[in-house]
Parts: sequence; C-alpha cells; structure tokens
Amino acid sequence: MSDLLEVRDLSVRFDAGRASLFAPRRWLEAVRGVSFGIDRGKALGIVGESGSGKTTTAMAAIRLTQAAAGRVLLEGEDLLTLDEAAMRARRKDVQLIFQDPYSSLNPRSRVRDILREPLDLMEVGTRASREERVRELIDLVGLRVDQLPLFPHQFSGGQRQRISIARALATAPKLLVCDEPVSALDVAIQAQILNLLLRLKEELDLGYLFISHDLGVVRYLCDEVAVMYLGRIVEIGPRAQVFESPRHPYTRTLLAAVPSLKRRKSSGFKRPAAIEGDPPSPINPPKGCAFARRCPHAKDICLSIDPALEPRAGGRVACHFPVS
Amino acid sequence: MDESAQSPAAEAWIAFCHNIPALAGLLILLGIVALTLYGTLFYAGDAYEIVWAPHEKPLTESDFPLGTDYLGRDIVAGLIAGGGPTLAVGLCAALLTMVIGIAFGALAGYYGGWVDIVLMRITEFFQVLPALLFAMVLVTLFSPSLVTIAIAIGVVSWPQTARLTRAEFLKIKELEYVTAARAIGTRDRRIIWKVILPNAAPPLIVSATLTVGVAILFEAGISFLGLGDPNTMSWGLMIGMNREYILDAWWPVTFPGLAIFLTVFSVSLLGDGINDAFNPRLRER
Amino acid sequence: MSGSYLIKRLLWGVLLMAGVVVLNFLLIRLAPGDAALVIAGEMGGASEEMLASIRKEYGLDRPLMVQLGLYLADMARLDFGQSFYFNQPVTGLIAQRVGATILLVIVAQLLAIFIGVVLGVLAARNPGGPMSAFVSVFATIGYAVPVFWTGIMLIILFASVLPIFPVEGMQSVKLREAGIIVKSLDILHHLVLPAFTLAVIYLAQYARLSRASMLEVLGSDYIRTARAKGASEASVLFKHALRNAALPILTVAGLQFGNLISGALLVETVFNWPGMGRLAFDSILRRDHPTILGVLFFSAAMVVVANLLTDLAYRFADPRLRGRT
Amino acid sequence: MSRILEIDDLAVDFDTRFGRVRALDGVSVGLEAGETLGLVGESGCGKSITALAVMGLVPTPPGRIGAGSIRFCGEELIKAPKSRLRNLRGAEIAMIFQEPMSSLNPVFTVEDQIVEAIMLHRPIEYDAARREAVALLERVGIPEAAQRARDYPHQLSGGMRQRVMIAMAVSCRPRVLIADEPTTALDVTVQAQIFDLLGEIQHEFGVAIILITHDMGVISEMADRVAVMYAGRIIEEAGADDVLDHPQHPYTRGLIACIPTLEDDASLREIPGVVPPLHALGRGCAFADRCAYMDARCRRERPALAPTGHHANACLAVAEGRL
Repeated sequence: MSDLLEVRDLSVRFDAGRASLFAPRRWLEAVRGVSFGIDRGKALGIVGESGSGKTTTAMAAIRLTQAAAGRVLLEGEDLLTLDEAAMRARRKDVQLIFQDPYSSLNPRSRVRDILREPLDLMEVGTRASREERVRELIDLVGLRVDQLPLFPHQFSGGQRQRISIARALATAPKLLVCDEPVSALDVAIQAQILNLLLRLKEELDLGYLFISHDLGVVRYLCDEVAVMYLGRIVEIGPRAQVFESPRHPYTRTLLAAVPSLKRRKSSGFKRPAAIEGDPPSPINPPKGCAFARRCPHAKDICLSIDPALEPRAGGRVACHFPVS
Repeated sequence: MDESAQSPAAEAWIAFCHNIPALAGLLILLGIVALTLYGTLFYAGDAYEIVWAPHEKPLTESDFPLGTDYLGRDIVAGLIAGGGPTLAVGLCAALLTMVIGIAFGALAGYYGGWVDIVLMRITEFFQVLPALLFAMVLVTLFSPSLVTIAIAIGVVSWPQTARLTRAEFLKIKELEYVTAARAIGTRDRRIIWKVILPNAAPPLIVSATLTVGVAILFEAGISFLGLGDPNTMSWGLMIGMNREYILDAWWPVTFPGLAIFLTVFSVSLLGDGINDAFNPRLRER
Repeated sequence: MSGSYLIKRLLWGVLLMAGVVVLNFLLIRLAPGDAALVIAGEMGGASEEMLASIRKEYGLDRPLMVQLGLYLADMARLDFGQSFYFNQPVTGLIAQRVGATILLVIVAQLLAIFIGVVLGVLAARNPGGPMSAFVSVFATIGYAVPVFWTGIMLIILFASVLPIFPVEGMQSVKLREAGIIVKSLDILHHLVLPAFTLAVIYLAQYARLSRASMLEVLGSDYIRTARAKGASEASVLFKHALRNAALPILTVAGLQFGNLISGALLVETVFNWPGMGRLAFDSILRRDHPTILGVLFFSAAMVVVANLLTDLAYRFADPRLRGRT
Repeated sequence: MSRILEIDDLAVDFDTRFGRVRALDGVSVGLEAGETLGLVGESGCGKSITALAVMGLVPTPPGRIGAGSIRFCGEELIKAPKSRLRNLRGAEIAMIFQEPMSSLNPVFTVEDQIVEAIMLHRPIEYDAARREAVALLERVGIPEAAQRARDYPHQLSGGMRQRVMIAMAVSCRPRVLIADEPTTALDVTVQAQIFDLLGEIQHEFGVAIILITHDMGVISEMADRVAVMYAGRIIEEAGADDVLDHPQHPYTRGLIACIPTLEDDASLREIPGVVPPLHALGRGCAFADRCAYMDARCRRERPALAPTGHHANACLAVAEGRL
C-alpha cells in the first residue's frame, strides 16, 4: 500500500463508433485493469510506445479522462467517487505538466496571471500573499521576477516548460503528473529541465507520475518503473530491477531498441532481441497476451490466456514464461 | 528575444497599422459612416421629395451634383439618407449572426457528443434553406421593417459562424493550456468564455467583419426586390426603383450600387487586414 | 464506398426536407394576416360567406396540426396544392421553371470553379507575384459587388454599347420553331450574361480559396517528397498538389450551393430569366402560400441533393474517407 | 575509397523578418562511397538545410544559396540547370524525411508513388515497374506486399510508411541516400527496425548515407563518421569513435554528457543557456556565451574548422590548449 497514490484496476475505454450502420458499437480499450502505487516523494515512471495507454492512464488517474472502472485512492480517498465540488477542491493536490511547451500556456495571459490563476481559483491566502507566492514560484523554477509581466511567446521552449512547472506547483501539490515533459526539448535543454525536476522532487517531497517514451529519461529520474503495452502494465518494479534484469520479453526488446553510446558500428554490433511488426489495435484487443504475436518465446497458452501481473523477484511481471 | 511586454492583441494592432490597404479600408468606411450620419449637416436636401425634373444628368446642375432619378428626386440626398438604414441593418444582422453562431458553435465544439450532434444538425438544417429566399419570406410574413430585415438576415446567416466557431473550439479545447485549466478545477463556463473564446477571437473577428459585408449585400438585395420597408430610403431600394429606366438613365442605379460596393469593399479590406494582423504565419520568420 | 453511409445520408436528407416543410408551414400559418383574405383579395373582394367557403375549400378552418398533417401527406405525393394567385397546381408551375434555374446555377457554378481554380493555381505558383496580387484584389472586389447591380451594369453595357449578347429572357421569339441545335445554341447565347453575372462572386471566392489551399499543399511534406524523387514542376503542381488542394474547394462548392440559388433569384429577376426566382418573387408579394412553400421546398431539395453529391464526390476524391460511416 | 559528394564552403541565406540571416555558414564536408556520415546537432543548427541544399530543394524564396559548391562525382550542382538536378534527384541522390505520416501523398496508392519514382528515371514499362515496386516493398519488409501496394498511405502504420519511403528512395539504386531524422516520429522498437533495415539496405545496395539526427546513440550505432553542427556551422568532424570517446569541442562534450543513458549513473551535465538566434550572432564563436572555456578572443574571432590529425574542430580553446 503506497501512502500517496494507489491506483487499482483502472480501465478506460473510448467509443470507437461503428464499422457500419448496423454493426455493433466498437470500443477502444485504452487502459485495461491497471494497478500501481506511488509513495510520497517518489517517482513512478510509466514507459511504453504510442498507443500503450500511458498518457490515458495518467489522465484517468487524476480524473481528466473518465475512467470506465477502477479506484484511484489519493491518501486513501477515492477520487473517482468524489462529487464535482469536492474534486475541484482536491485538485490542488494533484497537478500536471505537459509535453508541448508551446500549447501548454495560454498565449493571451501574462506569466503573472498564469501563475496566479490556480491560487485565485483555489482561493489560497490573501491577494498580497498570492502575489508573494507568484514571486516565490518564478524564483523556484529559475526564472526572474522581472519576467512576470511577459507573455508566453516571449520565452524559449525550456523557459516555457519552467513556467509550466511553476504553474503546476502553485497550489503546493503532493503529486505531479508529468506527461512527456522533456520530449519536445533539445537534449541540452532537456538536461536542464530534468535536473530541475529532480531538485524539486527532493526539496518539496513531491510524488511524480512520470510518463515518457524515453527510457533513459525515466531511468534518470524515477524510483520505480512500469512498462505498458496495449493498455496493460506488463512489468513493474524498482528502477534497478527493470533496467538491469528485465523479466518481460517486451521490456527486453524495448531496452535493446534504445540507441546506445556503447554500441558501435565500428565494432559491428548486431541488435539482439529485435521484434517485427507493430502493436495490435486497441480496438477489440486480441485474446491472450497482447504481446504474444510478436514475442519470440510465445507458446500456445500465451495466445489464449492473458497472464496476470504476478510478483517476481522484487517486481511484478505479467508473463507466462518470464525471462530470468 | 523581445523583452518588451506586448500582448498578442497589441502586436496585432501594430501589424494592422502597418497594413496600408487595411487602413485605407478603415478610412473609407469611417468616411461613409460619417457621411450617412452627418451628411445632412452640410448637404441640405430631402431624399423623398421631388425637387427637379426627372433624369437630370449628373454634373449638369450644381444643386444636384449626381443628378435626379425617374421621379426627379435628388440622388445625393438619397445616398445620404439611404446609407444609414443599410449600415444599421448590416451591423445589427451581423451582431445577431455572431451571437447565435458563437453560442451554437461554442457549445457544440466544447461539449461534443450528443450536444454537438443536435446543435450541428440544427445548423445543417438552416444551411439547407436558401438564405435570401428564406429571408424574403420572413420579411414579407412579418411586416417589412428594418428590424424584421435585420432579424431575418441574422437568422439565415448564423450557420457559417457556428461552423467556424465550432472548428476553432474543437482545435483549441485539445490544447494543453485548456487541460491545464481543467486540472486546476476551472469550471466549464469559465473555460468556454474566458479561456477558449478569447483565443478563438481572431478568426471570429474577421468573420464578423465579413458578415457585416454579407448582411449589407443581403439588405440591398431585399430592398432591391422591393420587399423592404417602402417608406425608408435605402441604396438597394434606389436601384430597384430605377431599374425600369436603366437604358434611359444609367446614373440613378450606378451611384447607389457604387456606394454599396465601396462600403462592402472597405469592410472586406478591413477584415483582410485584421486577418493578416492576427495571422502569425505572416508575421513570424 | 460504404452502402450504409449512403443510406444514412439519404435518410438524413429526407428528414431535412421534412423539417423544411414543417418549419415553413408553421411560419406561414403563424404569421400575422389571414390567408383567406389574401385569396379573396385576388378574387376581387369578399363577403363573410365567401371567406368562410374559401376557408373550407383550402382547409384553413381545420386545426393547425391537422392542416400540417394533411399538408405533409400531400407533400409526400409531391402535391403542393393549388396556387392562390396563378390558380394552377404548384407542382406544374415549378416544373415549368425549375429546369431554367438548374441550368443557370450549374453553369455558373462550373464556370466559377473552373476559372477560379485556374486563377488560384497560377497565383499560388508565385505567392508574391502579380498574379497573386490580382487574385487578391479581384476576390475582394468580386465579394463586394452586389450581384444584381453587376447584372444591371452588364445590361447597360451590352444593350447599348456592345450588343453581342441578349440581355433578357432565355429564348428568342423568332427561333421558337427552330431545330433543337439552334434552340440550344440560342439558350446558351442567352445564358452568357446571367451565368457570368452569377459566377463572378463565386469565381472570386474560389480563386482566393484555391490560392490559399494550393499554397498550403505546396508547403506540405509530400510535395517535398515528390520533388525529391525528381518529379517535374508541372507534375508537382497538377498531379500531386491539385488533387489535394481540390478537397477544400469541393467542400466550399457544396456549401455555396444554397447561396448560389439565392443569387440566382436576383439574377433571374434582373435578366428576366424564366426560372423559379420570378415565381418566388411573385408568390411572396401575393402571399401565395402554396407556391411559396413549393418554391422553398424545391430550392431546399436542390441544396440537399447538391450537398449529397458533394459529399459523395468528396469521399471519392479523398481515400482517407472511403469506407467510413 | 572515393569521395562521391563534396560540399565546400557552403552558405545558405534566409530572408526573415529580422532581415537576411545566414542559416548555413562555411560548411565543408565530404561523403565517401558506401559510408554513413552522421550530421548531428540541435534543432535549428542547419543540418536539414544542408540536406536540402544537396537535393537542390532549399525553398526559394525565402532561402538562397549564398556561396560555396556542392559536387556530386565531380559535377557541380550549385549552378547546374534545374532539369539536370531533377534527373539526379531520386535517381542518384534520394532522400527520406522525418514525418512518414505526411511525407507520402494521401490521395495516391503506395504502389503509384513508387512506380512514379521508378518511371521518372528509368526506361521501363508500367507493368514491369509495378512488379518491381512490389518486389521493393517485399525487400523493405512489408508483409503481404502485393496487397499492401494497393493501400493508401493512411492505411499503413508509421513504421510501414517509412519503409515505403525507403523503398521509394532506393528504387533507382541511388548512390547517396539522405535520411533526415527518419525515426524521430516513430516508436523506439520501430526505430530499431528502421535502422536495422537501413543498415541492410546500405550493405546490399552499397549506398552512401547521410544520416541526420539529434541522437548521439543513433550516431554511435549507425555512423562511420560524424560532423557536429552548431548555429549553422560544423564545429567538429571525425570518425564516430573519435567523436564519441574523445570529443574535443566543448559543445560536443556537453552534448554527450547531457544525455540520460541506460548505462551511466552520473548526474546529467547541463549546457547552460540556449542556442542564440541566427539573427543575433555576433562576430565571435556562436557557442561562446554557453562555454566554460570562453575568453576574450572567443568573442572577437570565429574559429575555423581546424584539423588536428583526422579529427577536426572549430575551437580556439582547443587550439590554444586551454581545455
């Protein structure tokens, strides 16, 4: 049981329309029974490829996307059953930052107003104390107070991402959902933001739900890692466990696919554990293990029975034949 | 990086001020408005009264610089008197169009789902009716006054605005700053009117400008057919009344037509200017 | 193409038409004024008994909903009743005129699209060039000119100064008895000015739209791909770009159809073109309700059919939409 | 080996609202037959413009070749007539792009687009071209190629589309293939597939590849030689191992140290500040403001690419031994 966030059997599905007028309605099963927990001051990274449901999982966990089933316990309180007003009040504890530094800030607001709006909405403190808090925030993320009257388009991508972080921190949240926060940035800037996030996590005892497709980034920032494939968590565990001795064949494939500075063309490297094809469609997902059709170790049972997420040496793995 | 704190609107205004055709449009339009509002102060003439022989040519009689019509009424006086109703109807109709269109489009675009389906079906329904014909029917059914005409034009022209608004809302509501607003617990009403609408404003302002032009043309068409208020002078009516005699006298129809053209043309230049001013693709890089 | 899509569109079209009928019927019946008085007025004054008998004859004494039901039932049989003013079946009145209107509208539309697209493409080849500037100015002017006024100006020009095109009607009296080819040519000759007048507004819009659409497409990645494989400039422009740029033009062309019919109304009046415009005008002035309803119904039907065709054409032109519902 | 492509002192200018800006400045680099040259740098450093210049596809206006020469097998391309460039494009020099989603024309089938590429440059019957297109699709690993050939681009996944782009690019057996961030828009497992395919294709067709990327890991796995670009110039050039193991220019060092990897536990070193906008470049070294080894001379002079052995760099601090 984690002391900050506990997500149990979360499912999300979207209406995918009908194939024809009289065909049955189809559902896109974006998230299928996902469970995980985050402790105070710890970061859980969710990695996966596009369509794996990692962003939808995060959005459903903070009720910005409607969940079809499951429970989301924030410090023991189920967010999914709160009424509108109670949820609005609770939002000050869960905030998020986004991928695109260009569309995440309202182009018509000055930075000062962007940072103060959450405080105004939550009616935190007096007017003067809010102004004071805004100055504190801008300083916290490494920008200057004299930049407060500017508009977002007057900042670079990295600076905008800092503003985004400051806005998310305004109400002193306990959990920060980070949806690919450095993916749109150049590597040099990416390092600046990652170090900032790392510092804030320690200084403010923040919990992170960190979504990324970049395994290196997750490894750098997160304490625990969950690997998603087609709406399910296939492997979850402490960072060292998942990265040093992955158990799920998909995790291994993923790790082998990441370009590495250690593998050289000059030494004639050949990629191990390469797989073919694309993930199956999340509309009417296949029976059995979703990865079975691309998996080098798949047997008959994998095509018929979907493996449950079971504890294996420190982490949990959803595979009939985990690699050891 | 530009360190002066300029809002996007202020930057657009600066860009607008550097756009010569747009400024020209604004100037012409202001001129026309001033003429119709204050023209009578320095040009004393009655538009309705027969003051001279019919079909006096322009520039022959100094009292009637643009000549007289088939009854012998002063054309300049007609132009001054007819401008007001035309402009007023255009403006009111455009206002109504924007109000209905934005309300429909905003709600349909933001909420999606069945709200969208119902509202857009209604919109589509109104697009099926040939606008001018429907407006003509409305005007004749409910007494041909300026108010009726404005309402009729508004009722038939809002679907385009609704579609545009909806498209903008669909685009903007997916942007992350809207999600951010939801994440801090902003209510739907505030998101729609305070977050999305201001960002959707530029194309809507342009559309509103163009709608004024369209409404003016509509009003002219209705009056031209003689379905408008027969007791109120308007440019379209002047053309309609003198239509029978065009082969004898070209001027009574030409000048009101030019007046309509010039008004709509200047409104259109203005709209283009606003569009360019807000369009970042023309300004950036 | 998916059949169920077509069924869905057709059903919706029928529903739209039913909606048009109901709305118009209610509007007309709810408007101030007594239809019986209007009819009586056409007959030259009326006593109370006469009014009563007129009400009975035209069913005006029944409850509104009953009238609507009866009317819808008639409508389904394409029976629009008897015109008060012309004293003929409305269906016949419209049948005599609808052909002329369709001819005018379609010719104007094709003319506008063809010339507009050519101008737009030429302009897009050089976005800073003189052709581009011309298209912009021309589009603004075309948009701002009242269509009836353009017609009148053309009449003044071609009636007196340059009498090469007829300025009135659809057929020459002296050619009534001529063969079919001569007659068709005569109609086309008469069509030149009205069609051009009507086309001008939309031509300008299409030119501007295709310029913008082409510019956007020319900046896209697949055009770069086409150039990267060594395609000639003509192939890039007309094969790769225009096929894609045509899609938004098609959409707008479909949406413009209603406006085009409105425009035709004015143009027909100016050029005395024997289409539905004149009929609409007369029936509105005389408050000839059955005819008004009939004209509205047919115009709306034309728009619905045009939209349906546009939709199908769009789905044919854009492979991404094929097979979707 | 022989140099098949030789870029010499290339400059490209762009007209912007800040006036004329030099987007590429004094770029000199060569490509040996059959090798892979990696062009690496952050967005806006000029790596894509270099590629477009080689293809003769710099958008004009606003762009314009300002100076320099590009020679393909000794033939000067800068002043070559347009028709000659068209004949070379696709036939001798081919290119694939970053966005497989939008790089294929949505209204033509995959087959049509490959057939077009083949028939533009080779005297071949339509049916033969079609058979060859299907064979190519098979070669690049598209399952059920004969059926997929009739598909429109939107019916294929991103990885499949990039395979189609590769099939199209190699359809005329070009000698140079430019791959501009070919996997940036793709998932990591698909990226691995595409790079493996590119490796095979290179081996089989003997094509020389210019690989543009921002990812040092990709460089490590794919490239024989690397040119690092910054603000429109090449600031370091050498064999891939030399650059990765012994980077000389402070920017290259920073670039390697700021990547979170799967092997290393050290904390990330940041490069402070941001890339200066091209219109605000001063006289000195463009990296000076962000450089720990900067001194007064760096602000005054822009260093040229100076070779030290097989390893060239453009840094005064290295030249003066201040590092």
